[in-house]
Amino acid sequence: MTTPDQHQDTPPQNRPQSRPQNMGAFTPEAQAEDTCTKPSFYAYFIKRPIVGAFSLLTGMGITLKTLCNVTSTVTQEYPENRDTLTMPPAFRGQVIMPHDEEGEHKCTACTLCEKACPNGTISVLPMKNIANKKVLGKYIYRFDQCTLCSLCVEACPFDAIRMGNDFEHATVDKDSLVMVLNEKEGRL
Amino acid sequence: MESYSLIGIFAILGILYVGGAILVSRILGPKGATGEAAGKKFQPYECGIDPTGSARIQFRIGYYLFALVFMVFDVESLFLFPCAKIFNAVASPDSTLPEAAANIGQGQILIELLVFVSILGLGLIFAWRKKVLEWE
Amino acid sequence: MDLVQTEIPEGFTRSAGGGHTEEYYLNMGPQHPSTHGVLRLMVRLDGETVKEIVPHIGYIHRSIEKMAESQSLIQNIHLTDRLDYLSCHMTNLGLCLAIEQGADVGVPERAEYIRIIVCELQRIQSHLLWWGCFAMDLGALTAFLYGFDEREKITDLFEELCGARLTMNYFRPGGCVSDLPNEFIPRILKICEHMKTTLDEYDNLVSKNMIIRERTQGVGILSKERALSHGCTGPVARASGINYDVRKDEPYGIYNRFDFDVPLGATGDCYDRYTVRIEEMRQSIRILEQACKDLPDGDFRSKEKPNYKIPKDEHSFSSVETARGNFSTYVVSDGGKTPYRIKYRSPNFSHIGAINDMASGYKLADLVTVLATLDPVIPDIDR
Amino acid sequence: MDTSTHQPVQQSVAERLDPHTATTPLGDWVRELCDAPDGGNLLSMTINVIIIIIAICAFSSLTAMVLVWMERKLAGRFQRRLGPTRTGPFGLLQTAADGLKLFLKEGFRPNASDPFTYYLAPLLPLTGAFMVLAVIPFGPSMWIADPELGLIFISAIAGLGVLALLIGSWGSNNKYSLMGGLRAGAQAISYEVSLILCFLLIVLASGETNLLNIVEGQQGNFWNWWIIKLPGAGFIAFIFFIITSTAELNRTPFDTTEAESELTGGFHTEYSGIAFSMFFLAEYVHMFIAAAIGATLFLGGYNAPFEFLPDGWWWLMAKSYAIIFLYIWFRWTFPRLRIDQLMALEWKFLLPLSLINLVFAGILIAMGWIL
Amino acid sequence: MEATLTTDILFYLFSAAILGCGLMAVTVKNLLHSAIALMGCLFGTAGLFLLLDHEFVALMQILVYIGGVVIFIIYAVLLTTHLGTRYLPASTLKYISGVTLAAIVLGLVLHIDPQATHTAVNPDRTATTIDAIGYRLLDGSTNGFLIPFEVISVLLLSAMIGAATIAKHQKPGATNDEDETGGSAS
Amino acid sequence: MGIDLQLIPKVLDPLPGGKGLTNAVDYIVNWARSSSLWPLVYGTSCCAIEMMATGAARHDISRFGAEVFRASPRQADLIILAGTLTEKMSHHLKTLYEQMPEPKYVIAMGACTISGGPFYYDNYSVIKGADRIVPVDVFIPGCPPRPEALLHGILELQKLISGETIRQPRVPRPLNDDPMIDRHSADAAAWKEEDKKIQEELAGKREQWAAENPDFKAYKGERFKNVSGPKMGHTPVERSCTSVADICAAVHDKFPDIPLYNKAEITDEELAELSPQYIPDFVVGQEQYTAFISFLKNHADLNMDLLLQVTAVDWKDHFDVLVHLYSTTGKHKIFVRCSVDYSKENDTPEIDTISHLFSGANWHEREIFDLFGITFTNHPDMRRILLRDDFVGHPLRKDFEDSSRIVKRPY
Repeated sequence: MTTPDQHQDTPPQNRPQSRPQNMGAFTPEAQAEDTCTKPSFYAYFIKRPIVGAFSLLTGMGITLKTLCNVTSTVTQEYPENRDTLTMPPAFRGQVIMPHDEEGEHKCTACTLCEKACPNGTISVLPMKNIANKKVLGKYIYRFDQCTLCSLCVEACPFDAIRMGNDFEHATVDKDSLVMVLNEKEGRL
Repeated sequence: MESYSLIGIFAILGILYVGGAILVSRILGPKGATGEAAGKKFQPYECGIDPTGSARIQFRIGYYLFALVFMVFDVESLFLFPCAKIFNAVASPDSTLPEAAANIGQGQILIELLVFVSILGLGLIFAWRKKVLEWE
Repeated sequence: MDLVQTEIPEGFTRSAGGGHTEEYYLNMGPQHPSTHGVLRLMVRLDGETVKEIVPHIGYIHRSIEKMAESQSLIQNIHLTDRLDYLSCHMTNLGLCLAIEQGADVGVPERAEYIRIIVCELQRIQSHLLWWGCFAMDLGALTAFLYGFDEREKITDLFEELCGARLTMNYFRPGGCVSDLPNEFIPRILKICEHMKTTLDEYDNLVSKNMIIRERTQGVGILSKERALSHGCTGPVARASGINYDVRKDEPYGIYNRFDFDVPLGATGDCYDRYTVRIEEMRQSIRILEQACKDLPDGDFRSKEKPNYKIPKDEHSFSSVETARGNFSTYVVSDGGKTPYRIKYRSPNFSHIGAINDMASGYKLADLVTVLATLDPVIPDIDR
Repeated sequence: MDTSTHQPVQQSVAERLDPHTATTPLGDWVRELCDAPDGGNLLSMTINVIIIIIAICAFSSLTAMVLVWMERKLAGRFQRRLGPTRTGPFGLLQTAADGLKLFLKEGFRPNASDPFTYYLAPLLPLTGAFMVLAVIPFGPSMWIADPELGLIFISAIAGLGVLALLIGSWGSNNKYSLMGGLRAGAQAISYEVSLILCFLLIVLASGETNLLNIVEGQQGNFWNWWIIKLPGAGFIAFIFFIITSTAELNRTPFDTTEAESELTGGFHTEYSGIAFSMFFLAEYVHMFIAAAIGATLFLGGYNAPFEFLPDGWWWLMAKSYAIIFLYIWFRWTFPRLRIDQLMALEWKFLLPLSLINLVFAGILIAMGWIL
Repeated sequence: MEATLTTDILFYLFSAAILGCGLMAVTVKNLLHSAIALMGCLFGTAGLFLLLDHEFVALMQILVYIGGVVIFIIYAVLLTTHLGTRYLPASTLKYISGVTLAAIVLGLVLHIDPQATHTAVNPDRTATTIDAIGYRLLDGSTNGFLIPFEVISVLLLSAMIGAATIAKHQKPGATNDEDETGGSAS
Repeated sequence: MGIDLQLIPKVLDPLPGGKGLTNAVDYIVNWARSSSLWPLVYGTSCCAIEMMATGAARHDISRFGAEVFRASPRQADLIILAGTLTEKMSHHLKTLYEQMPEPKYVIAMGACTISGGPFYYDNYSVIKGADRIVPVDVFIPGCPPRPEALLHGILELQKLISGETIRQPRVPRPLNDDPMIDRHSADAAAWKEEDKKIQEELAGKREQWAAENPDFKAYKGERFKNVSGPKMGHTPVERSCTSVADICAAVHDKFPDIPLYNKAEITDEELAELSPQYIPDFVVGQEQYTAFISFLKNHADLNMDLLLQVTAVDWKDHFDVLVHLYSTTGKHKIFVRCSVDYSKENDTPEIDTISHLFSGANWHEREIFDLFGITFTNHPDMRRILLRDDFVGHPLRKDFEDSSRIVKRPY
């Protein structure tokens, strides 16, 4: 077994172990002292502790400010704020198939969404209806596999499906995540 | 010595408290899988990977050196405690001092302290220069 | 439990353990708080000093390149989300640019601006997350939460823009999925203003902090030559002094219209990598302000009939600057709907390959620091 | 034990405390227990023992619970969030839930570990904490044991805590544990030197090694506290004590022993359930003890800041919790030091300066430059 | 403290602890276990000192011997051997010499014992208080220990120098500025 | 060994009111367990970020007492499987799960862990459902789920825990042993059966219905109009880099017989007219390969100092090994392409390594070896990098088949 670094032009041993004094253009100038080279007594025992302590105190000041400023708390209490919690309109929570008052949906079983889906999440299962026309029989949506990319919604020419805003889908029953989106067969 | 017997009782109390808690917990707590079913449960944890080599490794000498230097300062404190204790007493006129203390003044103690501490300081500087205090 | 360990784990140059040396092997990862996911570093240690590091990757290898060969180009965009999920707009853009180049698709002016705005917002977001994780790896938990809190503000914007917080799938060849929501630009400008003061606060909390300085300065030095040899890009390379930023040197989109600086480091140590990223956030704010000012009206997506097929035997290659460096997409086509082969160049792949160079010889704690300043996204490495 | 003959020193302490020590409720319980070795009422003795056991266990558990809760709530506020809210009012019962859960969690020992050391280790820290708890003077009449050399006793016991980490980490047979344990050992012994020097300074200044006497010596207004009374030297020593005790407690920025991002938990990596919670508990009891000692030595213990205010345990509590707040504040602000920097801080900075400070204090006292 | 039933019981308890732990320390195969046993042994000794009212000595026993020496020994054990995997078998010669030595010491003790008039009670308590020790340490007269006190500090200095020299000896090339990256040669 | 909590009902139940007491104990124990769920630090990919966001200030998992993320499984109660689970990782996850003490809970977060999600089809490395490896208690769909969704999952888990009793201790859900099938086709097949029944049912009614509704028109949906506008132009991009003509001149100076890919017959004039977007793509033979790369690296003007990547393409009868180089000084790119022959009989294609020129090539070449099976001679460390060492085959080859792992995409 040979080393992966066998052919290296610079072996790691020869690296500089300390920083040069010039620390680059964007280093804040506050305390540009070098901690790796040999410091003088003044720099080590007087300047460094004072500058260091000052920097630490500044940091402590920031946290203390946050502690004292009650309004800085940003926590949204989820289960308590359920009633007021709203998602932005674009939010992609799950694929839903809107139904109108009569329980009808707009899907024509054209399978464009099925083809657009990169994950095989959607199965559009067509059937012949009573008028012998091809309509949607069953729209299976496997939520457990869905990545909510909304490609199906983009592909749908009829606006039959869209992304719902609900996100509370946690379940102990994995099978319940395979859903049938249409309430009944396709429109006549 | 009464104090120490009380402290001793507290020590026993501590051992009973912890030991009792562990014992009761072991009795009441759930029992997980053992044997074949346990899989790698009893293996040492190393981020989910089977460990490479023994964990009882030989460590670097650096720790040992720090212990050595610590010993020196520990023994030093042994001698400094009595000196520090009588520092105030020798100066106060009303205290009933034993005979030995008659010819000890605060200045003398201070000088002794200074000598003692500076000799130790010299040792520290020596160790520093010799890079004993470099952690490896 | 052998006394003398004779077997050398794969990848190491020397054996450890046994009666003769004081060295031993230690596993960090795949489940370890400092490895940012499922990276596994196997370390040969001498006491606390790291002697050699052998990274093991592939614990989240999800065969995205293989899957790409059976999915159409558009469907592939949502897979690029899952590569570098912290700069997923940029990875989306990488594939979109490659498709646009190969299939000759044009992009409207407004869409170009939207792309810049969204990408730079994402860069700030990614660096904020990095800043928090960096501080957490060094033990400062509060900074981690501050970073995340600021990040949430940008995440909110993204959620309103495209409905997702992390896997956006927002760009398409020829533009974007949707237009900017109402009141979006003022909110961005507000965040920019807020970020300026926040970054100063961060300087006080972390950058100027003595402990952070002691732990990062002079640690994990990667020389310019080694960085080039390993193919490092992005902030890591720039911290080593390599003046290479895809946005400046091979401007994609309309990056050449904006005025911004490329921060460079001098030594290539952890502190330089830190300051370069902090400075990059400031530069991103500059770009954002310019882009928001100039944003034109118009279409957000090309109205051409989409034809996302790259001609047979053609290949197209695009590079974008993600928050981590040069992310390149190489698409080979056989003329079909699906690509014949897609190869994503992940910036972190090279960085993790260089970690032995950077961290060996330092302490174990420094390895964590070095890893934190590399800002690795492991799924991006493993693909 | 036979108490028919009181030690002279013991009596002198009692004499000084005379106005308050007509009754010493806490001490009396214990003393009564000790008074009746032969011929005493066995029943009352048993009851006394049980009461003391319950009181002390409850006190330490309660202290730890309050401190954990306080730490989590304060951490939340430091970090712009709420902290536990859902268990009891303000999440007050959170630690109780944690404790009960840990109590009812499966505890098992990895196969390759060494049973003797593995089980010995969790016993020691809390035992040490109990021993130190016994000597802290909580109030004018609230102290249990009062050894003549209380301060030296504390420094002796403080050195033992590290043993638990060392043997426990070795017994776990885990590389992370061993590294954490060895780090803890090196760290604890190093910082113990500074700690002892801080104690020495107080002994030098007050001429006492008895904690009760040290507190009594700081009676009066707040400028009689050693932090102020010794101009400069006292304050520096207090700062050093805070730094050193933070390191002895293995708290951030000195928590290299647990160093979650490096060692996944350090010495307690292999401990689960109640054994782990004993380390956890001891950590917080130790935190309280360290703060109480700091308050006793430098901030006047149970003495009120002004003469006209009544002394009492509440002052000690207030001062201790102020120091605890400092510890918590440190933890949620600072990153962690690297182990070599940590050692350098002690040996190359704190120790020389502590020595100089000690001599400086000696000169101050000899010259009479005390407030 | 006066000799009472309690002190007697405690004396025998501590003695038993010392003997038991001592026996354990020499018989247990695991070196770390014997170090812990040694710790118990030293605790017992501290207890005996306490019974004798030598409070300061007892505490120093804990501070220096347990807090320092035992930790030192544990480090030495952890750093030099592969515990848990290797136990050094004691040779017959070692057994014989050890037993012989123990027998000689026991004989000596038994020989001296009849002449000693010892009791579990400290006759002169005031001689061992911290103040008394302090005064004696700083007493410059012939009764005092001022000169030994100063010598001790020199002794400590030489111990420190010894430690430094050991470190120097351990790593021949590492005294220079270069951090040694190649690992120590076998 | 020993007694356990099950003793409590045995003792308490016979007492008067003992059943209520047992229930009270149950309640308290479940309360403690459910309000102190300490998660293991475990996250593999995107979902881990949302898990971290849940721990952050905005959503604050500490309200549930669960902010104590433990790095060691010995102290954890809960694994949140945040992110895809691959085969290489699954063994380690199992170890981690086993090393946790009882009681332990598992939350599967995101589509990848529930079912493989986007990585279900055509994938050789992802476990199709983490519940095949460890028993999962709560599933949270989403990709990734919002932090609130994770909190909802924790609430569900708390509900689950509060359903436990001492009398009936929890039994972990059995592992999922569903066959890895094409779920799409399976559903279609099932529907076929169902459809047959429906059609039989409808068959009798159709004529009658047609008679009742003579003027019926089927619903066609409301189709959007596809607006087509003017063709968009590309935004012009200015680049200041060495021109293609200059590069070709420099290369052909030293290697006159190296053609450009697809442009072997190109004239100098045509070269000069190529857009700055064009990247010269040289085709070299295997014998010249390393020498050519070395030449490009060391040439004073070209100075190709940054290796972007090394990759390969399987053309079924040969591989192309592609080297993508960039110059940080000249700001230009050069591609190098080298053909490596292979056939079914000769399955060990070989090519020289360039890892001595670029350290970064080391891993790229290992990846090619892993995924394509091309061996790089003189490579210092030629072993698999992404896949397990015992993986059989090279998955990015076009003829790679592995029915035990891969579910073929149905369409």
